[in-house]
Amino acid sequence: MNFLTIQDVSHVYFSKQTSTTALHDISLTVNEGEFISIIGPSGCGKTTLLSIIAGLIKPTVGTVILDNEPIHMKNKKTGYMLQQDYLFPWKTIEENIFLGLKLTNQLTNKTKIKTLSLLKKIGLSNVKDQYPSQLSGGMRQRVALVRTLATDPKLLLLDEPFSALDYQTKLTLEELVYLTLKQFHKTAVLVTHDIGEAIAMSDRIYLLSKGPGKVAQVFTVPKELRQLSPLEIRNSEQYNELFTIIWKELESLEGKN
Amino acid sequence: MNFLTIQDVSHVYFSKQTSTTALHDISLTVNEGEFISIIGPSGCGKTTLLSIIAGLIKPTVGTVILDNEPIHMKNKKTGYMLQQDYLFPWKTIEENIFLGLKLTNQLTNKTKIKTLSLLKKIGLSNVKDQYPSQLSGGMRQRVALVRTLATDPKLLLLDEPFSALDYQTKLTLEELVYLTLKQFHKTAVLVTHDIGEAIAMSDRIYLLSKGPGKVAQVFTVPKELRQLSPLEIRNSEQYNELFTIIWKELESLEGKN
Amino acid sequence: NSSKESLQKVQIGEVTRSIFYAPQYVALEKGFFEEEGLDVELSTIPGGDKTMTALISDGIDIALVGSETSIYVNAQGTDDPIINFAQLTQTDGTFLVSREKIDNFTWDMLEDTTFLGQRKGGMPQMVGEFVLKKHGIDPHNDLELIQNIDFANISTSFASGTGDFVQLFEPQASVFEKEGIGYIVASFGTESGHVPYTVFMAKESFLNEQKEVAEKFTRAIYKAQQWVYEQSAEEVAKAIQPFFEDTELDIITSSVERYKSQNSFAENPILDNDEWDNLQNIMDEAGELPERLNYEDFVNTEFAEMVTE
Amino acid sequence: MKEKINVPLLHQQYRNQLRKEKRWVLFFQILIFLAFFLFWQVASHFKWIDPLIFSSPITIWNLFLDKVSDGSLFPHIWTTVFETFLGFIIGTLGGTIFAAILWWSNTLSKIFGPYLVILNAMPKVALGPILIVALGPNMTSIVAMGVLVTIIITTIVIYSSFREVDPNYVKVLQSFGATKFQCFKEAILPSSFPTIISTLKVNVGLSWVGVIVGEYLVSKQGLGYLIIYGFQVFNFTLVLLSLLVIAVFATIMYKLVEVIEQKLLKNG
Amino acid sequence: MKEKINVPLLHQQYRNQLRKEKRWVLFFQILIFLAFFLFWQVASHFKWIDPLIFSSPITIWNLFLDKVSDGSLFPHIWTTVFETFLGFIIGTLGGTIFAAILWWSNTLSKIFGPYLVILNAMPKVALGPILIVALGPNMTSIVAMGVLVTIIITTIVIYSSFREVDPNYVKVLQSFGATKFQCFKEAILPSSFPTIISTLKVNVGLSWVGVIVGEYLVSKQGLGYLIIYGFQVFNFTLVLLSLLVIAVFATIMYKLVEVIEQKLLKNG
Ligand SMILES: Nc1ncnc2c1ncn2[C@@H]1O[C@H](COP(=O)(O)OP(=O)(O)OP(=O)(O)O)[C@@H](O)[C@H]1O
Ligand SMILES: Nc1ncnc2c1ncn2[C@@H]1O[C@H](COP(=O)(O)OP(=O)(O)OP(=O)(O)O)[C@@H](O)[C@H]1O
Ligand SMILES: [Mg+2]
Ligand SMILES: [Mg+2]
Repeated sequence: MNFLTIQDVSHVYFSKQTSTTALHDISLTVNEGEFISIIGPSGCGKTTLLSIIAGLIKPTVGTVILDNEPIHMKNKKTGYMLQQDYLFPWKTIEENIFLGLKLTNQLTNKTKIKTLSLLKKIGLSNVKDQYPSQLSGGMRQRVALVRTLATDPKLLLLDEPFSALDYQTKLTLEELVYLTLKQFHKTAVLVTHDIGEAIAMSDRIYLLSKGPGKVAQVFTVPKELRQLSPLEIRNSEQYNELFTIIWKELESLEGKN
Repeated sequence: MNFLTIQDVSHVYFSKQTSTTALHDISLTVNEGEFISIIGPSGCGKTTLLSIIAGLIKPTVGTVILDNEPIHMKNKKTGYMLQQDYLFPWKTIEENIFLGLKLTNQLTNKTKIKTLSLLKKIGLSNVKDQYPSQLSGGMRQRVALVRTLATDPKLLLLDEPFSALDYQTKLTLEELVYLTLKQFHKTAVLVTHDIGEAIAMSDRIYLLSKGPGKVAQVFTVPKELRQLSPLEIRNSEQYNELFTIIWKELESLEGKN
Repeated sequence: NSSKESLQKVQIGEVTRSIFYAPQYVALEKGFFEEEGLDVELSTIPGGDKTMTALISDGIDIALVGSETSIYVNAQGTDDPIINFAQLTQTDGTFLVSREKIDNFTWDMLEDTTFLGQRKGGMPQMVGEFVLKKHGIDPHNDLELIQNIDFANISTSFASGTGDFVQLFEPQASVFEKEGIGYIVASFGTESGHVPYTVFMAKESFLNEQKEVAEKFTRAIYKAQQWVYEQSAEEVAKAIQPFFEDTELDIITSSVERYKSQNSFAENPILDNDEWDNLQNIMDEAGELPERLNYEDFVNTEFAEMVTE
Repeated sequence: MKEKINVPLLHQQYRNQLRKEKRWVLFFQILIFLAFFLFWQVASHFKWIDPLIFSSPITIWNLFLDKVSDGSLFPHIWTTVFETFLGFIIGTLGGTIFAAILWWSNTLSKIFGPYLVILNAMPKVALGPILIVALGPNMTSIVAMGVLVTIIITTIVIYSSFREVDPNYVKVLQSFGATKFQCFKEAILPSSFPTIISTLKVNVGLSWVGVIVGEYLVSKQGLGYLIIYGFQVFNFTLVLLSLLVIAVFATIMYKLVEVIEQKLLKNG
Repeated sequence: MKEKINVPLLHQQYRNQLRKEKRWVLFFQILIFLAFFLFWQVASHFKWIDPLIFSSPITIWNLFLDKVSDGSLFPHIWTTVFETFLGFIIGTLGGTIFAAILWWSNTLSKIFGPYLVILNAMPKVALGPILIVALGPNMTSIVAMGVLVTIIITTIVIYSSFREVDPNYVKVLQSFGATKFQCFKEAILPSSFPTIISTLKVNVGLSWVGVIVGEYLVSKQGLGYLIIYGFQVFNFTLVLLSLLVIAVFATIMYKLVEVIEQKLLKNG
C-alpha cells in the first residue's frame, strides 16, 4: 500500500497582475520506508511541491493522500526542513531543537535526552547553549536537521539539507541520515541539486523539468546499489553510470528551454 | 614576481568579553595569472582571509602586498564576491551589475555593453529589468558574479560563488569563469567547499585547518591537468587520485579536532 | 476627623488659579466651608470650556468661571440650564501695562501703538475692546491690535519685545512693574464698571435638589468676602499664600491691594440685574452675544439674599 | 476523472475574489462610518449624550454648509494645511539629516544619544514660550512647533534604522572602493526607505498635532484657532467641525504619502 | 623578523581602548552639559537673555533646594511619575494587544486601517473635553490622555512590525502543526521584540507628553500642574524647574527600558 500518494497535483501562484504555474500535473507515489529524491533546475517547483506535501500550501488542483488521510495543516506526521535553516535567532540551539516537541506537547525528559543525543551524533553537542548567530552556515543547517528529526515524523521532507556543508561533513551526514531513516523505517522525500547525493541516498529519483514543473523522468536506483551505504555507493561502478545518465538528461532538459 | 604576497598574517576578532583567533600565521604568494583555491572546514577563517586580502579588514598582524603596494580599502584592483549574493533588493538586476562601474566612475556605453554581454553569457539576459527578489537563489548568485566581474578587477576573490547552483549550471559556470580568467590573464582566489571544484579550477590548493586557521597543506595541481578545462579535468584519471588524497587529508584534519 | 465624616462633600472646579479669586481661597483656608458643614474639594480645570464641560457632565457640582460661559451654554438651549448663584468678582481683572513709564496717562495715547490684547472670545478681550471703544478708540483701525496669543504666553511675548501696551492679569502686572518690564497705567476693571466677572454656578437641578448645600456654600463665600473686605491686603495675602506657594508674598500683597482698591472682589454674592445687563452689553458690543438672556431665568440670587440678610 | 486546469480562468476567479473581498472591506468601512454618525445623531437627539458637548452630525453638517457658502472656512483650512505641510517637510528632512550625521560619526552619536532621549521626552507644548521669544508670536512659531514635535522622533527612528542595515551591503560597496558618502547613498539610505516611509506616515499625524498645538499658542487663523475659539465661546459644534476637517485632511495627506510609498518601493 | 602575537595582551589593549573611548564620550557629554548650563547662567546674568523668562540655573537650583527641603516638590513628582507610568504601561500593552488583534484577522486590519490613520492624526489635546465627560475631571482623565497619546501609534508601529516578520518562521512552526496562537507566541511576538522595545523607548517620551497635557486639562497636583501654574503667575523659574525634573525622570525611565532591553535581547 502507498504511504504517500500525489495525484494530479498542479499549482499556480497568483498575484494581482500575474499568475505563475509552478507545478503541472504531478503524480507520484511513495511506499512506506522508501526514500525518494527530487532533482531539477532551479525554479522548477521543488520547494512548492514539498510545501504542498507538508500541507502548508493547498494545491490549486489535485489531491495528496498521506497514510490514508488527505493532508492538512495540523498533520503531525511530517517533518519539513526548509531550504534555509530558519533557526529562531532569539532561541538557544537547545530551545530551537526542542521547538517541535514543545509545539506538539511531547517535551518530556525522554524526548529531550533523545534529541540531545541526536545533536551529539551530528557533532554539535558543545553548542547547545549558544545562539544561532554564533554558528556557521553549515552548523546551522545541521541544527535545523536535528530540529526536524526531533519530533520523530513518519515522513521527512528535506529541502536541500546538505547544501551549506563542506564535502566531508556532507558525506558523514548523508550516511547518518540514511542509516537513521532506514533503521526506523521512515519515509523521506529529498530535494537536492546534487545528482551524486540523490543517487547515494534514494530508491527512486524524480527529475522535474521546468516551465511549468512536471515529472520529466523517473530513475530507479538499482537494487545492488541500494544495499550499500551512501559512502560505498559513491565508489561503485554503477554509480558513475547512473550519474552520467542523469546528467545527460538534465543537460538535454536545459537545452530544451 | 609575486602579484599577491600574504606575509605572516594573523587575525583575532575582539568583542568586549571574548577574543576569537580566526587566522594564525598565514603566509602565501600568488603569481599574476594564477588561480588558487582555499578549502577547509567551516569556520576555519576562509572568509576572514578573503576580507583581509580585499582590504576590508585590517589584519591584527602581518602584511598583504598586492601588485607591489600594501593593500588598502580604496584599492580598485580587487573584485570581491561575498559568500552570499547581497544584491541590492531595491535595484534592478541591471542597476546591480552596473554598481561597481558607477562607483568607480567607469560607467560608459562601452563598459555597459560589455557587462550586459557577460550577463547574457551567463544565461540571464532576460531578467535585466527584474528585481533580485524575483530570482531564485542560483540566479542571484550568477548576477553577483557578473557584478564582480564587471569592473574588470585584476585580482578576483570568490567566496563560494557556485554553492547555490544546480550541478549542471555549476559546471557550465566553472567553465565560463575559468576560461574568462585565463583569457584575460587574471589572478583569482577561490574559497570553496567542493574539492572537485578546487581541483578543476586551480593551480594550487591551500588546505586550511581549524582552531585557529592555519595552512595545513598545499597541493599543486599537476601540469597535465592544468591544460584541460574544468569539465575535462573531472573525467580524467589524475583528478580522482588527487581528489582522494585531499579528501583523506581533510578527513584526518577533522579527526584531529 | 470624626466630624469630617459627617461633612457634606462638594466638588468645585475653578477655571484657573488666580489671586483674583482670593475670597474663595480665604473660605477654604479659614475653614468657612467646614463651619457650614461642607467638605469642599477644589480642582483647577484650565479653560472655561473644560470647567463647564466638567459641570455639565456632573464631574463637579459647582464651577467658578466667567458668567459669559454660562451665557454661551444657555443660549444653545438646554434642559438643565446653568444658573449663576453667587458672584465672586465684580469687575474685570486686567490692567493696562505700558512698556514706557507714563506719568499722566490718557487713553488717546494708545492711538497708533501696538496693543497686545487677550485672546478673542474671552471676557478680557471683550472688556478690553469695550473700554477702548468707550474712550473713542476703534480697536481695529486706530491701533495695531494683536489678539492671536494664548493666555499663558501673552506676558512672555510682551517681555520679549512685542507691543507697546499689554493687557495683563495679576500677578503678572505686578511682576512686570517690580522687574521694570512695564508699568501699570490703567485698570480695565475700573473702566468697565461692575460685571459678573467670575461667578459660582451650578446646574438648575443641583440648586433645586441641594438647596441646603447651595445656601451653606453661599454663606461661606459671603463670610470670606466680608473677611477680605475687612482685612488688610497683607492679611489676605498671608491667608491665601498656601495656594500660591511659588509667588512671593509681596507680589501677592500688591496684587490683592490693587484688586481691593478697585473693588474687584464683590462685597456680597448677589449678582444684580444691572451687572447682568452690562455683561451682555459688553458681549454684544464685541459681537459675541448669541442672544439676550433673561436675568430671571439664569441668575438665582435666592441664596445670596438669604445669607446676606 | 482528471481535472484540467484553466489558468486564465483561475486567475480571473482569483481576481474576482480579491475584488469581492475589497468590496466587503469597503462595505464594512462604510458601515462603521455610517453607524458611527448615525449613533452619534441618535444619541444626541435623545440626549443620551449631552448635545451641548457632543453636538450632532447634522448640526455640524449645517455649520459646515454655512461656513462653506460664506467662504469663511477655507482660509482657516489653507493656513493650517500650509503650516502642517511645512512642518512635516522640515521635520522629516531635518530628522533624516540629523540621523545621517549621527550615522556618519559614531562618536557624535554616542555623545548625543542621551541628549536625544531627553529632548524626546520633553513635552514640547511647554516649550511654547521659548519659541515665541525666539521666533516671535507669528506663523514661524507655529511651524516650528510642528517641526519640534516631529524632528526628534524622526531622528531617533531613522538613525536606528540606519544602524540596522546589513553591514554586508556596505562591504560590497567598499569592495568597489566606495567612499563613505557613496555607502550612505547606495546602501544605507535606500535600505532604510521602508522605515523612512513608515516614519513619514507617523509624522503626518505628529505634524498635525504639532501645528494644532502651535495654533493654540499663537494664531489668527487656522483650524487650531477655530478649535480654541470654539472652546472659548463654548461652541463645540465648531470644535468638532474643525476636528472632522482635520481628520479629512490628515487622511488625504496620509494617502499622498502612501502613493509616494508605492512609487518608491515599487519592487516591494 | 616575524611578529609573535599575544592574544591576551591584544585583547587587553582592545578593551583599554574601548574604555578610553567610553571615557572620552562621557567627558564630552559632561562638557556639553556644563557648557550649556554655564552659558545659560552667564547669558542670564549679563541679561543677554531675559532672566525673567529664561531664569537662570542658579535660581532654579535654589528653588529646587527650597522645594526639596520643605518637601513640597515630591508630591508633584510622585503624582506625575505615577500617572506617566500607568499611561505608559496601559498604552504600550494596549497597543500591542490591538496590534495582535489586527495581525490575527487580516480582514479586521484592512477594515480598521484607515480609521487608525485618522485617529493617529487627531490632535489628542483637543479631545480633552470628551475625556472629562467620559471619565470625570480627575486623575483617570490624565492617565487616559497619556494612554491616548501612545496607544494609536504603538498599534500602528507594532502591527507593521508583526507584518514584516519573515513568513518562513511561521512556516517552520506550521510544519510542526502549530496553532495560530502558537505561531504568534513563538515567532511573531519574539521577532518583533526589537521593534516593541524601540516603541517602548518612544512611548516613554510620548507618555510624559500625554500626562503633562492631561495635567493641563485638569489637576490638583503634578509637574504639568506646576508648569501651568507657573505660567499663570509668571514664575518661569518654576516652569523651567518642572521641565528639568521631567527631563531627569524621563531619562531615568528611558534607562530602565534600556535595562529591560538588554535583559530581553541578550542574544543581540
Ligand atoms: N510565493 C510565491 N509567489 C509567486 N511565485 C512563486 C512563489 N514561490 C515560488 N514562486 C515561483 O514558482 C516557481 C517555483 O518556485 P520554487 O521555489 O518551488 O522552485 P525551486 O525548484 O524550489 O527552485 P530552487 O531550486 O531555486 O530552490 C518559480 O518560478 C518561482 O518564481
Ligand atoms: N565579525 C566577527 N566577529 C567575531 N568573530 C567572527 C566574526 N566573523 C567571523 N568570526 C569567527 O571567526 C572564525 C572564522 O570565520 P569565517 O567566517 O572566516 O569562517 P569560514 O571559513 O568562512 O566559514 P564558512 O565556511 O562557514 O563560511 C569563526 O570562528 C567565526 O566564528
Ligand atoms: Mg527551492
Ligand atoms: Mg565563509
